[in-house]
Amino acid sequence: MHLFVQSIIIGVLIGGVYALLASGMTMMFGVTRIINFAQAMFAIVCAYLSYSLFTHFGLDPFLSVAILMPMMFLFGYGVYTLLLRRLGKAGPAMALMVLFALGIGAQGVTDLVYGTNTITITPSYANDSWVVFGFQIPVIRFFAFVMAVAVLGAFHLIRQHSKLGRALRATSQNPAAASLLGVDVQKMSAIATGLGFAAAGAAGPIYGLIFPFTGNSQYDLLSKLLTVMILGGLVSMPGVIIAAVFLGVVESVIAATISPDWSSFSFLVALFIVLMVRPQGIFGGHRMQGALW
Amino acid sequence: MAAARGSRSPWGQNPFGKGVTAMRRSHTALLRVFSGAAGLLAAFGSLLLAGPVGASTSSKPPLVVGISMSLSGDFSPLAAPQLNGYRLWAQTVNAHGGILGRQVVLKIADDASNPTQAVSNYQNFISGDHVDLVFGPFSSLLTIPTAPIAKRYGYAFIEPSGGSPTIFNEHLNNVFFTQPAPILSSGNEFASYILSLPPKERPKTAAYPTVDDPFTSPIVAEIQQRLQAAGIKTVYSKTYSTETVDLSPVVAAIVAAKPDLIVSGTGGADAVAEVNGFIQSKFNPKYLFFTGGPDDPSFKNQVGASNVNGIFSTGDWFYQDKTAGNAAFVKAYVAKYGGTPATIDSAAAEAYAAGQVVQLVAQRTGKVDNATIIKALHRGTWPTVEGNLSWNAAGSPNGEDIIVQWVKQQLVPVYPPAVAVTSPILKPPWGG
Amino acid sequence: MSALLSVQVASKSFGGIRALDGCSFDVQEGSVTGLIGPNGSGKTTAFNVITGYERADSGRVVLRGRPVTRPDPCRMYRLGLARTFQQSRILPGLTALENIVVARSQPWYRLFAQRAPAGETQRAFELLAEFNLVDYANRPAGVLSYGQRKLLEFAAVLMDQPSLVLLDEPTAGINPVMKEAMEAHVRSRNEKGVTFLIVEHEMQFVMRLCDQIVVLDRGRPIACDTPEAVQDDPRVLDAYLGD
Amino acid sequence: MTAAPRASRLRPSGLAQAAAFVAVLVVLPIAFPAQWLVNLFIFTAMFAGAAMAWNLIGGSAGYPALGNGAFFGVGAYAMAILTTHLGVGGGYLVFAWAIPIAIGTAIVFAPIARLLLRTRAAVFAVLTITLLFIGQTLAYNLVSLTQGSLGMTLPSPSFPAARYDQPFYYAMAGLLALTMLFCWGVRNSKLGLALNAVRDDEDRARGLGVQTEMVKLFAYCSSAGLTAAFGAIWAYYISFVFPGFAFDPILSLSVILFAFLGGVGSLSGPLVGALLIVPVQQYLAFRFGASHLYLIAYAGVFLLVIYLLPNGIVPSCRQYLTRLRRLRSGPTAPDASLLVSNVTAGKSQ
Repeated sequence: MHLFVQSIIIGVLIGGVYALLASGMTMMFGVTRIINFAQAMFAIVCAYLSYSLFTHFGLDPFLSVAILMPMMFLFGYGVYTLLLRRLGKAGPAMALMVLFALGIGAQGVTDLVYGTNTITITPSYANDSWVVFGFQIPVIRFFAFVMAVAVLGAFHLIRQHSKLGRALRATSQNPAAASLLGVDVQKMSAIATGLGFAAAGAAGPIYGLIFPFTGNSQYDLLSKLLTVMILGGLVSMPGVIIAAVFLGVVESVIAATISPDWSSFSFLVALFIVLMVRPQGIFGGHRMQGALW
Repeated sequence: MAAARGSRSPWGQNPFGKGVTAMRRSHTALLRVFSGAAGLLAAFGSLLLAGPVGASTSSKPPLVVGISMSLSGDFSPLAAPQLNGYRLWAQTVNAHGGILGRQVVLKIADDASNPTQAVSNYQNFISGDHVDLVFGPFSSLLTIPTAPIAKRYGYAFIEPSGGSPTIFNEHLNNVFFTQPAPILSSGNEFASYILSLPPKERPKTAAYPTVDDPFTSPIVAEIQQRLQAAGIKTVYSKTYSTETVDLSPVVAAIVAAKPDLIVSGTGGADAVAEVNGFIQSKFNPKYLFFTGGPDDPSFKNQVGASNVNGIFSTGDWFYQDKTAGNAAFVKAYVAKYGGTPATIDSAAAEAYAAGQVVQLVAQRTGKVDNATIIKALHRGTWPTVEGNLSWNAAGSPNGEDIIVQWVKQQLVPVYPPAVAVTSPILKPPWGG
Repeated sequence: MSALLSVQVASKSFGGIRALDGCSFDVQEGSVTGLIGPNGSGKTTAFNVITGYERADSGRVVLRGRPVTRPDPCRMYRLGLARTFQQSRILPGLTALENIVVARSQPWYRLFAQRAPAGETQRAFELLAEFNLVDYANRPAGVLSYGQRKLLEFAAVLMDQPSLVLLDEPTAGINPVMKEAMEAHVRSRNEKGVTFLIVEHEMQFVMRLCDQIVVLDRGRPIACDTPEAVQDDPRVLDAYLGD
Repeated sequence: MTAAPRASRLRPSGLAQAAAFVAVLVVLPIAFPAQWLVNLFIFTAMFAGAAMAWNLIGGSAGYPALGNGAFFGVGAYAMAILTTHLGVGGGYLVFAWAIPIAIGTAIVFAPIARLLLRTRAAVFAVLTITLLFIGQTLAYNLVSLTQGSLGMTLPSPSFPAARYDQPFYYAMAGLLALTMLFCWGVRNSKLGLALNAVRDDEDRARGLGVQTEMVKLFAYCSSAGLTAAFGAIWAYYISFVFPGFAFDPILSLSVILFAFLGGVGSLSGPLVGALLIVPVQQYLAFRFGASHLYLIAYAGVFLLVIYLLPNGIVPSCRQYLTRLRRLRSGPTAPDASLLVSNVTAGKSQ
């Protein structure tokens, strides 16, 4: 029982990081209908940058988020404006491949600059933990979770209580109507892409603090994020967050109590079954129409 | 372990990753597919410009050795030292006049960590380029499908990193594994060490986590079987898939079982993750053994220098070994590639030994053709940096592995006593 | 005349909005029936429910006196009930000819027949000729102009000789010449016994063409009469003006 | 333009093309008997065939199947299990097993495919990826059947060394020809028409009485079966299967890229893509190593293809020829330029 609760704690804490990354993808998808296949790699790039800032300037990885988030926002804005909006009609499907290519190119760069060896970011508190009611709470994971919640909260505030947020929501619900109402759809798309990338800027450093990583880590992370997004229903922010935490908990509990060998597998099967019953995901109302290309 | 860097996780530095791997192999795919297109231009350029690699200065024809290497893809980080070893050997032997007066030329082809390409490469080497010899690729996974090709054409297959039982089960008479022992041996040695402890010091309970990998799980299973038979109670025994990134649930489950001894089948980064997990959980087992990882040059940095002491691993080669040509090898390696003797990967020594074996055959028989090599290597012992090698009919070596331990922040051989530099220490608390 | 199709107390909501609210009306065999109403009165939803593109929350669709259980676009089409869309939905990657051939419903084993068997090709050509699209027979339908797409879509649904054709705004956005052509096509088909149900905003078109008109407002019919009677009905005027 | 009914029957020129294709396949290893070349032909045929098989679901029906590597793995493991557990001996007979494996895979996969095909676009794509991981996980964990992470070695046949690769080549080439014939047949049947209708607008197609469920199922299952057959022969040739190798995303993605490069949905596109890339890539990897710069180069080339050649080689060439012909015959059609943007754009709403 102790182990069960302990594994739930582990799962929830890590689920926050997945939630942050996936909600960035959701934000972008909602407005642009593009699935960001490079989200995972950009998070890894930010982990690398944070590693450099830490080793060269002693900047705490949690603080590097303040630099990386705006940087990634501008990057995302630029990527949309320069690359994605030019794709026109074949849009989302091709954009997905363009982003995947960007991710691979980015990995080429990190491989070149940092090599392919595993990187661990080890601040002084790396292995500290608290014991609460007999349960271990690693300090890093706790703060990672707090940080994820804070950034998600900020996103929520922007979306729900600002003029920009209203324009974003309008565009995601009905781009044609939004543009009739004077919303610059292309600009909103660029901003949404920027916000999505900014989520990678926030999540990258904390991912790098929790796990050892290489450029190749992107693929495992990406497959998790895709799963979370689909399960969460692609456009529903709460859905994606719940799905992310659910993923964290299920994997952790199965790994700790049943068998680590089958943990991802059981989740995939669950995903499979859920989607058979509800093709639009548990929480989503969005049903993809038509072919991807 | 020094043991088989070659026999470490086939998945590269990040041992997690089937999903990883799976997806990660995908980049390789994309890479391979498009590197074709990308390289076209470069290729035509190089075809015109490039002369034969390492043109021979002697009048005799060069001795061309074909090797498929994982220069890209999953295995590439782990394969790099093996290639270094091969290259260092070629350089060394050429500096001394080559083999029987023939300069050695290595032909390296990239297999992108993929069996399809590896098979093609050896086909090309043997039937297309008619190379004189071939050496093995990286890891058992690529050695298994390629060894039969060499066999078909009557080529000797001297291979430094294919130590999986599957290879020897094929009973190919042209295979020679240039490590002192097949991978299962390291498990045997560690079990022997534990059982050699006086009853009072012997662990009562043991946990056996392992990554699902052909090179770690058999070792762990071997140890578990012997220790269980000797009455050490198993409190945890589970396999996690190579795609596992977050090991903390596994660590939590082990910690909950409170074992005295942990025998962990690991490839590298997962050992780091487990150690960090134990430290975070403030759990200090009496004995901690990893099949791979603690010998990694970056291990000390990643878990903290004060935490390494007392951790066991295993190896086939050690830089302080007094084996044939080892001192010269270590010196030359550091001179050529930098670093310190302690950071030399055993895979380099294994590859170097493959070359030494050929050299020895040439010295003893005056010939370097494949038939002679195959015939010669099945008899006698062959002193290399990996020790005195000899093989059974299936190419499995007859020696044994070494158990190493971090003592005073140095990784040293501690068992069996014949090769021990110092005797094993008791594990101090974390940070001590 | 008997009712070919009747919609019986069909309801359908999207979120909080009731697109159809206990909607009932009949379409008489051999008639050209108009379905009109202000924007958002549920005309397209009615089409979707009838042709099985959307499942009604309650109510049913009765075809030739027999209720259709679980309407589905494929089944409805095979029962002789074909439709076009407001934004015409042709298949842009297929040629114009194929757009018509594909609309010929067939038993499953005919899937292994030729892509465009001679007989069907012949018939498709007749239709293309009738709609003045022969020049585009072997070109991707994606190259057609907006109006041509409407014609092609119309031609395609005639391939299977349906008994009831539902046209969703057949004249929206097309030029007057084509509008006349469209009207002529409807007439000629109607004379051959095809029943029509037409959603249309252009009132003159409706008044000229239809025998009977159903006026929808807020998801339920408020009038169901001849064009002349509907024109004079104060409720209809209210519905349009009060919108 | 006078409209003659388009003859979709087998035209003489088509027959000649097919004969030439088969003749080339047959003669190739006789003309170039060097083993390393035959080895190259084997893998080229394998990738070309798998790409064409993918095109059935991915191109003709426009369903983004990203997990065809799963079927390849199933075929490979089926072959490994048949030859080791059931002792279906070495030799030529083993090749014949590819056919029952193909049919078996298609049948067993049918219920799963039926469920999968209820989803579309991105959801379908992600689910098909999971198919690959599920297959791989099963191969790792069903140890009694697959020997898990140890992998399985298949018995090597005792063909003479000098001609060892020929039988494998003819098996692969035969399968490629079969796949070609199959795809040609599908394309020129109502089935192909129905699949294209699904690709263009599935809901509309249903509203036109097209049995979309049935044709999608047929396309996906036959795609799976054919891919499995290639996997089976591959396993026999490589003589070793391992979960990570057999269930290989490389294959899943390569076939898509070949198809994209050559032209998605066209009959010969995937073939052309594979014929161009596989030999070049295999040869280059062999002749010139690789460096991390390749990742960057790859991304660059990929982006170039997307932005400069979005329709693939075969359709682009065809468009070019069409335009050329139009130009020669004088400026007749005012909408000739429209053709470019619309031919492959699956959906235009």
